[in-house]
Amino acid sequence: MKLYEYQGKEIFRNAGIPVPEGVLVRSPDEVNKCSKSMESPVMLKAQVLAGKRGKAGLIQKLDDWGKIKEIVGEWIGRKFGSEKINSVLLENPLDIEKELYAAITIDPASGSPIVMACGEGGMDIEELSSAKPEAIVTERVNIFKGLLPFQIRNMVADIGLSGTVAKSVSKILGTMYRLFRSYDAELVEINPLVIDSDGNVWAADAKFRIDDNALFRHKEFERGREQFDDDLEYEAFKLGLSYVALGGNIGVICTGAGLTMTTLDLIKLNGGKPANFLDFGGANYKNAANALRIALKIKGLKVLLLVTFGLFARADTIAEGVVQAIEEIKPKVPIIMAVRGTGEERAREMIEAIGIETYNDTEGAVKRAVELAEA
Amino acid sequence: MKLYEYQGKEIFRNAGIPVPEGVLVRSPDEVNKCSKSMESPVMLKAQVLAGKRGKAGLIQKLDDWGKIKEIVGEWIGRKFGSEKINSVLLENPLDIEKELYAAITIDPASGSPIVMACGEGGMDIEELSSAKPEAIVTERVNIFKGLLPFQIRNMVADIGLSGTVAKSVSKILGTMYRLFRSYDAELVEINPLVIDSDGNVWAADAKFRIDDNALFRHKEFERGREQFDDDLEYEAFKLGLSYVALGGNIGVICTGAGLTMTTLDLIKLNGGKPANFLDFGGANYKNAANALRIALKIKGLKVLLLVTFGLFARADTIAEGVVQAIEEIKPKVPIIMAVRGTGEERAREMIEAIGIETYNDTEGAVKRAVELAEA
Amino acid sequence: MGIILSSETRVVVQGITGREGTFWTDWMLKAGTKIVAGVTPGKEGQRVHGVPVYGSVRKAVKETGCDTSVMFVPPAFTKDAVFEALDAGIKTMVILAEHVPVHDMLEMKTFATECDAMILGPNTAGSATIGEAMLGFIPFWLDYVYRPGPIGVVTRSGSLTNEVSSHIVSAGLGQTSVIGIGGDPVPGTRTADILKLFEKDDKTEAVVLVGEAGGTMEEEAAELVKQGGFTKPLVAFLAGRFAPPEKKMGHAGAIITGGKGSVQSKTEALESAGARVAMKPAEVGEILKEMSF
Amino acid sequence: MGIILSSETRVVVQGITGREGTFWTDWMLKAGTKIVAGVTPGKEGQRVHGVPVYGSVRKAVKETGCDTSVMFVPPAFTKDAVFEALDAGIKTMVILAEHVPVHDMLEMKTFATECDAMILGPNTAGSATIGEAMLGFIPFWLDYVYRPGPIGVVTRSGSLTNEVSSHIVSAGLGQTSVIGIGGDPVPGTRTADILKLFEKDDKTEAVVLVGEAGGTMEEEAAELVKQGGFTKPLVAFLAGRFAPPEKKMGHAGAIITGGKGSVQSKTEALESAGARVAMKPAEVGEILKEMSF
Repeated sequence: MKLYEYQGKEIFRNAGIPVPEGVLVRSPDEVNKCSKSMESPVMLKAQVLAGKRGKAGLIQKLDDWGKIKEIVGEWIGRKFGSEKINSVLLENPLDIEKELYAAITIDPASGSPIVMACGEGGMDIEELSSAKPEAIVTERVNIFKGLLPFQIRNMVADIGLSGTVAKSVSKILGTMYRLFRSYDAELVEINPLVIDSDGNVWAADAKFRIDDNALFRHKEFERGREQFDDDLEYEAFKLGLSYVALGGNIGVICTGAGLTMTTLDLIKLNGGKPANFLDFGGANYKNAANALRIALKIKGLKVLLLVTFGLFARADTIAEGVVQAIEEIKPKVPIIMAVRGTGEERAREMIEAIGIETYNDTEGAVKRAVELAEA
Repeated sequence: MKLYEYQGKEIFRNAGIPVPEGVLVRSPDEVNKCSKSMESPVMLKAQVLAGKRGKAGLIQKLDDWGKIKEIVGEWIGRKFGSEKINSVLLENPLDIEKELYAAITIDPASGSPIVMACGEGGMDIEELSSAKPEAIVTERVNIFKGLLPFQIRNMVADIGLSGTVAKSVSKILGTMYRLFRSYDAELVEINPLVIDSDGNVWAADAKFRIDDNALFRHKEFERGREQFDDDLEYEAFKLGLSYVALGGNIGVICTGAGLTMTTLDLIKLNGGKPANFLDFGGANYKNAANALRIALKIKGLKVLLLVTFGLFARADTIAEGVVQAIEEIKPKVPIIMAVRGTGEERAREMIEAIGIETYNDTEGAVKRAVELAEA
Repeated sequence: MGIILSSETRVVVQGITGREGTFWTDWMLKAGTKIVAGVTPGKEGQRVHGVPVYGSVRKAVKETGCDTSVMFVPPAFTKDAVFEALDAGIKTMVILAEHVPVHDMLEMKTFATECDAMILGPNTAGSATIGEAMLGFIPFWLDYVYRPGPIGVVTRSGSLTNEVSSHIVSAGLGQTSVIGIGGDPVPGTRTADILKLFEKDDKTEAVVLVGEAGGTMEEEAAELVKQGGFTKPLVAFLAGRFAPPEKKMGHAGAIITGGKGSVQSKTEALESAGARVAMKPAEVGEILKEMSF
Repeated sequence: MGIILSSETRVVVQGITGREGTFWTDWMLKAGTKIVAGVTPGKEGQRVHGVPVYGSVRKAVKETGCDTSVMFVPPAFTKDAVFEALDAGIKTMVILAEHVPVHDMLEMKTFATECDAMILGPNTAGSATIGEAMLGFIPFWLDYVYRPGPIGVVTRSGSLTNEVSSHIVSAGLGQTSVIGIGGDPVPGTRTADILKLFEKDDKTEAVVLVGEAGGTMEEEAAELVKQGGFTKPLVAFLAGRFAPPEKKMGHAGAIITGGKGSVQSKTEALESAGARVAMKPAEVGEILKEMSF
């Protein structure tokens, strides 16, 4: 799960990485108390999980407390992409001398953490990385040995730092790695890492993403509604299902991510519009009924397409769930189902018994669903 | 450096390893306050660094507070081997059902930590280890991976534990390893690890030895006089020298432990009695003068023998220190010196100039020293 | 023969006494798999479908000479089970569990590399050498999906593999080995590693690669073909052609993948290396039919 | 030729700009050592006795192809220096520092094993192939101590090695290589490992082993001889014959060493393997004279 900037900065602050003084406000009224404790000018930073908020004008530097309150009022509740803005971080601005970039993430090819640093930070790091890749210094980390002092020393020297700034940045990189490990992070990114005119180093932003599969080790984080783009996505998550809204009219329920993606591709290739991604494969095989309940809530649904290949989730077990849910919900949209896998004969019988069209190939089922959606 | 039982137990207690309730007393008067807060009977355990105190009667279980005070009075200030007893640990006795053995130390051959556990603990573990070595279960640890859960699980099963006792012992082994690493320990040993009649597990003793070379990372420990058998040993330690008293009349000062041991061997082979081990080689080459000052304090010294092979410590640098010290102290005992190594011609000239006999072979110098000691 | 797994491979099932472990052990035995041992701590001495259960992998290895493990172990305990297996000398292991923490996987992969061992998975439906042995839950008994034949299959997907495999059989062909490397972002073994094994396998005449959007494994496979490390005919099917680009790794992720990862990028890479890329699962069969086996 | 080190070995000096590093670089160059690089972070671009200084070992390796390092680095920083060297691909390294924490050494030794690299030391006076090259502070210029000849020397000791070596020269012989494995309880490389290298070296006709009380390395060396892993004549001198038994490891230490460790135990082991054990340093020369070189 992604953390908000303010959450990431709190982790940084507690770990000793310097972050600017700041206050989080969740309503314009909360701005009043800040005007007593903070000096203006103030940086206003809308708290959203998606990137590129700066280009969208959601970071502003303002002097006047009246104006600050007004902007906070405008932002809170507004949408940024599919996200709703719930809070704004007010911070003392930094006196920026130089911007650096620092990140730790996972390099899947080597199966190791990778640390990245660049002497030129700020918004255009991705462009810089294709235009001038040598400007970004990287170090792979052996997971058992950790990020070693010599690696930090060499990186910091290679991005042109020396003296006390080098010392501060070294300490920050070491701390970032410790946090990366202790929080099961997929990403810890500071962009920009700011050197101010006194030579102090500050994390001006914080991108922190924790591995969902490791959240059981980090009970302090819980994925609330704000972590999802869509009500159904959140509802599916609570049921242990993976759902993404896609905006079309063919509801899709499949076993396994690969088969789901293939079904979506086939719908598109056959001219249809998938409404969603919904995978109930793997360990969630008892969830066929839940998946059906979620999918049938999609607005504007014309047809529901189930594509299954029951393995670990046996075909007949899936069929039982489907039959149960259909008898309970009595959906009005037509349902098409591709039935294969362990126990498939029995599964097909059960499904057909409640009047659902079955197929034994995915594309056949897809074509029929597209046909019905267009009807 | 070795820690006292009470120090080891404090570390255990803070780390969550259960230890019996206890109070450390440094005088008979301090027993008075215990008699209010503690119930009798009480285990009295003299705090000494050497082993086998149990066999020497320095662990006793007593009921009567008058007797307890008397025994504490007898013990404090008494010698155990070359050690002085400074304190006594009073503890609530355990209701012992079974005794285990657990230790973590270093296996030099593989260059790795090694964990040992045995279902039969108590005093005779060394004898058990030669009589019935299969009773002692061992696991080597990869230093980068640490002691792994499956290793603990298998060890605990192999010494015949199960259920909640297995769980408690597993937790203790894991904690012992963490302490072993975080304290740079050479040894963490619990003998016996007691299972009481309620199935609770207790560290009834604590042997903890920290690597002297790593003490710079553990400033909370300082080697005081009580860590040494002898005043001169302590004085030498404070000067960065390695000294051991041996009781003879030939004072020995050498460069390097190997050459020192060889010199001692040669003295014995030639019928002499070395007074000490004193190595000032390696990085301590400026310490020739200090070494001389220490050695000249040895009581009953008949002759002083210096055997040097100057390398990192150049022969002429050593000679300078020796000349300086001799001119300052003006010792009355005869001095014999074997002079070799970098700058040896100049060194020999300097040494002979102040009337000291020089040799260019160790055995020649040793023979002359033995001769003078017997005169 | 196929790769990795044969009827002679001596297999241990970690977590054999659990519900799934017991259920699938039966099927794996029916597939011909030589399961010589099971491991569940504290259950030493039991038998599951006739297979002796040991308390530790070390003991299982000592008593039975097993060198391959299939793990029915929950994700939170997978790392410990894999470490135990590696420590005991197991050289091939299949992690079926989904939702294994990625940091755990980094540790497992690093340890496996040190031991010169191979991890398949996590999040895989397993692997099989058709007609000989199966680890996991590949439905070898569906004869319209799996039949012995000359095609190797390497896949990141579970049920999609069956879909694609059924088209191999419809084309009148069958499979040597079907190797599931799993759907996680950091698999223990990568597509190109498996291609190298198929290259050396005499029975395998062509390989079907089942890939998907995300990561760079298909691009690496294409690179291997270009460098001559894999010379047999290669047919790919890639899922996620219309999936929105994955953004979760932020700038750092984009810097690492350097513009790779989409089905388009993978298709271009594979085609420029001479591989054929099917637009639909059924096309895999059609392309194979055009080739001469 | 000798072992480990020759006049062709490309050497980097870590800590070259320090007082001792600079001083001994001069002597090592005079010994013929091919020092191609020095490393001191932050001192890139300087020269020490003509040797270019780099800021990192990785850069030194890239620019000069060095593969052997000698370290003039304080004990608290030794681990980092060794890790940097191993990471950069250095395959042989000499740690001169005394007082290196033993836990650091465990890490270094484990890492070196992973990298198939060799650490000599810590707490060694260094190693030399007489007449070709020297790393550390072996006084090769004392010609009554060191002369080219057919005897290999492996030693745990510093100045005692010179004492013993001088008797090799008095016997009319000389040395191939003198290898100091250091006096610490956990040396990076053990006596038996060095014997294996001397076994393969054509120039070395016999080996003098300088050992001491404590540890089990001499017993391991005897075991190697018994198993046929070392077949040349072996003469040992062992210091500490009258040293009191080391008790610092408590029961645990006694369990590990199992009664080994005394000079008596070592002498018995070596003699029963057919080696000769000298009672005094001078006897080493006498024994060698009895043999025919």
